Amino acid sequence: MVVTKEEVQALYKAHILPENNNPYHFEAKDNASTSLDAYNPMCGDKFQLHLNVKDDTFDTVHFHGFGCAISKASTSILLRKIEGISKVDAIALCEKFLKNLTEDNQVDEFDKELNTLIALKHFDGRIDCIKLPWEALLAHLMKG
Amino acid sequence: MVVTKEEVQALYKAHILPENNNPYHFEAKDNASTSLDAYNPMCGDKFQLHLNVKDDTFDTVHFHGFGCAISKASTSILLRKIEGISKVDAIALCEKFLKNLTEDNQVDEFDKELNTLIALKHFDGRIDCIKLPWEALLAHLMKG
Amino acid sequence: MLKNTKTYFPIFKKYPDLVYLDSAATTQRPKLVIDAINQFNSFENANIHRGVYDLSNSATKNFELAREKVAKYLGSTNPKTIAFTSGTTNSINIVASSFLRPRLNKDDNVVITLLDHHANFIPWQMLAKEKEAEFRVVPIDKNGNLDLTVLEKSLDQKTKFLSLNHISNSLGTTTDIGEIIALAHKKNIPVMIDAAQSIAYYDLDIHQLDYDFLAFSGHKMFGPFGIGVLYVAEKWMKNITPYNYGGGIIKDVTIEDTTFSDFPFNIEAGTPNISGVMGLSSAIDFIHKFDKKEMIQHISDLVNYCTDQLISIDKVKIIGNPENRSGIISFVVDGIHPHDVASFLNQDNIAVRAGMHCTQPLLAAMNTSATVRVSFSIYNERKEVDQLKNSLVELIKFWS
Amino acid sequence: MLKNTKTYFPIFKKYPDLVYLDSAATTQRPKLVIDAINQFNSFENANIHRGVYDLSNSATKNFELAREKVAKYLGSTNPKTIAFTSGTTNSINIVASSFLRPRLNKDDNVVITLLDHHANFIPWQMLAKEKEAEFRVVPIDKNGNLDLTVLEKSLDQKTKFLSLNHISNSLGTTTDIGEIIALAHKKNIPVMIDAAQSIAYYDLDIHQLDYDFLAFSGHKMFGPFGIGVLYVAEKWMKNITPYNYGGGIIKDVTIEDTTFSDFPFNIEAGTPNISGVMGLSSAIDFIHKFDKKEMIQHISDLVNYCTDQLISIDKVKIIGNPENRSGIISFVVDGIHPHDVASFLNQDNIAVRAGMHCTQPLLAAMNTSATVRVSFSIYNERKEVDQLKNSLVELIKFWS
Ligand SMILES: Cc1ncc(COP(=O)(O)O)c(C=O)c1O
Ligand SMILES: Cc1ncc(COP(=O)(O)O)c(C=O)c1O
Repeated sequence: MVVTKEEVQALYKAHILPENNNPYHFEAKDNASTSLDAYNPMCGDKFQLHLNVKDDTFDTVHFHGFGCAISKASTSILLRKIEGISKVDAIALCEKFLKNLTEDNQVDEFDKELNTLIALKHFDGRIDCIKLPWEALLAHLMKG
Repeated sequence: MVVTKEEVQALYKAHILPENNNPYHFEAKDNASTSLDAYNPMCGDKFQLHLNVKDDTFDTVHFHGFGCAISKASTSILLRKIEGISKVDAIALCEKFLKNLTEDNQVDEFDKELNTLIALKHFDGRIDCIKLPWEALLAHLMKG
Repeated sequence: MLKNTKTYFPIFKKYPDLVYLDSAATTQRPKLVIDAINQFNSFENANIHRGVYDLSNSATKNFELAREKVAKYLGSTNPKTIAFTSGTTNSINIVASSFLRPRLNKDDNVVITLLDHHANFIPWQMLAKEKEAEFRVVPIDKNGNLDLTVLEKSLDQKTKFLSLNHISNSLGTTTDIGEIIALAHKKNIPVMIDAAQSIAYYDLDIHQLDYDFLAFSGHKMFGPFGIGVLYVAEKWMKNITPYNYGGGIIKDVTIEDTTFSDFPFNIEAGTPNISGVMGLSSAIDFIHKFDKKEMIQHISDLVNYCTDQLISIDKVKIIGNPENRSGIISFVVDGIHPHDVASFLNQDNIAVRAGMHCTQPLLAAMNTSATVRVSFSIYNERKEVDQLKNSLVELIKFWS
Repeated sequence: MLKNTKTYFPIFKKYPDLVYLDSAATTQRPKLVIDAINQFNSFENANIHRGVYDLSNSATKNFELAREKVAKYLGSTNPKTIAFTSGTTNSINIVASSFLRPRLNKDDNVVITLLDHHANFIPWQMLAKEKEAEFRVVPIDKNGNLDLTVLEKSLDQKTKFLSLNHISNSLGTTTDIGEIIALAHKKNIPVMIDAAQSIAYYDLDIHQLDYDFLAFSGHKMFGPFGIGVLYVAEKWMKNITPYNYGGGIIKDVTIEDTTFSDFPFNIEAGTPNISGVMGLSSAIDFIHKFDKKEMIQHISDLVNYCTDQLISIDKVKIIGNPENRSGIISFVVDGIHPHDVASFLNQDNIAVRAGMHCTQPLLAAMNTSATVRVSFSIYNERKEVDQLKNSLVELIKFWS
């Protein structure tokens, strides 16, 4: 599926740029209970996720670092989604999101923001940018 | 230049097979003043040249070993040619022979036996078999 | 018997009289594979990974799809078990250097068999020398068979690795790798299979065979030169360190230090052979046109027929008589050097190989220093065996 | 300016609107090269060396003729100075492992420059670590130039090797390798040149430059993927030991020991990329259609024009301002990540690369973690630079 220039521009304008320009909790919080890197060595994008966990639930979460608009927007949206939910629910969310992102057809419904990210998978060559924080968080949570 | 089956068979019949069946001084003489290997690791052909040198001149020379009809005939002919000549003349002969063998056109004239070997260079893929003892001897003599 | 398989291969259109009996050296390329490479070079060419434009994206996608396809070809659902290399030789060297070197100590031993090709012989021999470990070469019987009880006895507590080929490229012996792997695993010994000669025709399902490492080359399975595969079982992936250092395999590079990606990416330093991967991928598509049992049946019929014909010629002696023979026969002609035999067969348009076939120790054990080798693939036919026989008979008459 | 060069390349027939500005990653392939590969795969395919039938003979002959052609391309009359490898990365690793490893001792040092690609960085860094030797990275000035007096000071009595690229694939800096090699040779230091970015356009005559080792890849000189070259000066040929072990590189193999052929044959273990060599050979024929001075002139004109256009755009900042720039420019756009820039340019059919270009330490020194890179070859035209500019201007407007 090819995405036209106009469609991409519309997606960027409506969702990615606002999120990129006003990312959620974009701040280095080095004293968080957990910190992890979301890093893509192929392109150099690297975000630190600072997660405060209480009773197996994500309390406040922040992130910081450097990356393209899509990876930054994706990280920002991810953080907004996991704040206040349990680790178990976060794992489920990451898995479900990544599944819909990777497979040809979207099978589950998400809210508008996540749908936008999934729609962008057809913007060729950028799927790794979308995936970046989701895969990093999932890998971290699966470790225990 | 393609050589026909008939031409090749004629060359073999007239020169190579007789030389192969009755090689010159085909005998291991381990007490010769110099011994060297003519070895092609690609195909496994390996002859030992046993050379008795007196006053910088090849006195009696023998060879022994295992190889195809062409390399055996070539070695046999080489030995016959160098017996009785000086090292310097042997170097000159090897160089001249190899030059005519390698270049597209034969420029010098040789006797019938050497001309046969040179004609066989057009028998594709066997030029290394012809070269084998000549190159080994030349390399040996050039070392001093 | 398979029918009309020559029509897939342009070379037989150009040379309808060519009797190509050297598929163990390299198979011919079907049009499907040639066209895939052509298509890529003409209209899809781009470097992969770090490009975000269409050509580079689709090259990257197809490259990774090829990895998935190769994994599936081995029955693996994890494409990350597959690294692209430049060939079987390269794949085996990587395992020797990267996996076994750090695990092999003085007085340990590494085991191969006398049937093995130099590619699966010298890397282990050199490593054993370097480490002052023992290099054990399991002998064969006079027919060219591996005796499993002898092999089993060669494996002991100090054995750190077993590597062997599935099919001998020299004698045609097919070894029972399933059983051998099970034997070795009982003693906790990892096993590498050199599948260069079997990958095109045999089912090498990882779930049935359970090998730890597997190596093969594109050019022996209807694919192009310059591309090969190294399979590494999931449990060993973490133990594979880089072989070449360079771009594309790194996590972080600073002046002080470098950290690397995980297998398989850490093995693919520099620009990979992308067009080669495309060719390999369509070689697998080509193979999928056929039923593997039928391919083996076809080749087996030719080999049996050929064996019968060769035996019927006075002065011809087949080297080795393995119980389970694949599409390969080595023989000698009394009084005529293999090189001369091959040259004369060439005059009749018959392409065979003569020499040591990169198995010098094996031929030494069989008391010969060179053989004529014929090898069959799916495009060969019985009448080509008849031509071989007629040429040999004529040659022997001429020579005597 | 060269004219109508696009017509040699099928990809521009299929995509007349493609603005391909990523030739530093890989050049496009001309029809001449594609056809040569096609011809070989279709009608000339055979393995080399140990076959004595026509197809194998002519493959072997053409393979060795290609070696001669590559040698001549470097001004060498000795084809045995040329080994075929899988690419620049592989060639450099061979020299590090095979030549320098046995010569490098504790407290020695090996010198490279900050301009170097990971392929010419990590192999030396890792070797230095292994040997507890010093890994010296010659710094650059803020414009991305090497200062020869700084470089000279980095070379001392403990320096066992200097390796550097001719052209930086990241900043486009062209270094004066002739002078640098002379400097090093005065101190008896062997020098390796990474010519990946210059081999297609520059005259690298061995008699003028006197390098000890040279590496390059086919795919950056209009040839195919999966093939590269390692040149080794005659005086060092004896010092090169095998890298991969396998068939085709041996003198004798017994169970006890193996002896090897000399360079270059000892480096070409296993079946080489024969079709790749044929492609490389015709890539050299293709280059010979042009005058190198005209190629450089053509590319230089484009680069100068492009630099002017980029400077004229507010918010665009070119990274590095080397005195001698080849056909490569790296830049950033204020507030827009290089990846986003590249993606949007792609929407306008402009193919550029974004990222670290396998030069992470260099970009770190230039205070950036990623750039957009445009690179030119003989098929590019001024109007493509205009398209690049227009797209960038539009993108910046859209983004703000
Ligand atoms: C300067 C330089 N050196 C080395 C390389 C590595 O070449 P390859 O990937 O073909 O091995 C490249 C290209 O990526 C390069 O630009
Ligand atoms: C059994 C076997 N192993 C290894 C090899 C080496 O394969 P390659 O030359 O493609 O690396 C071959 C083929 O020559 C072979 O037949």
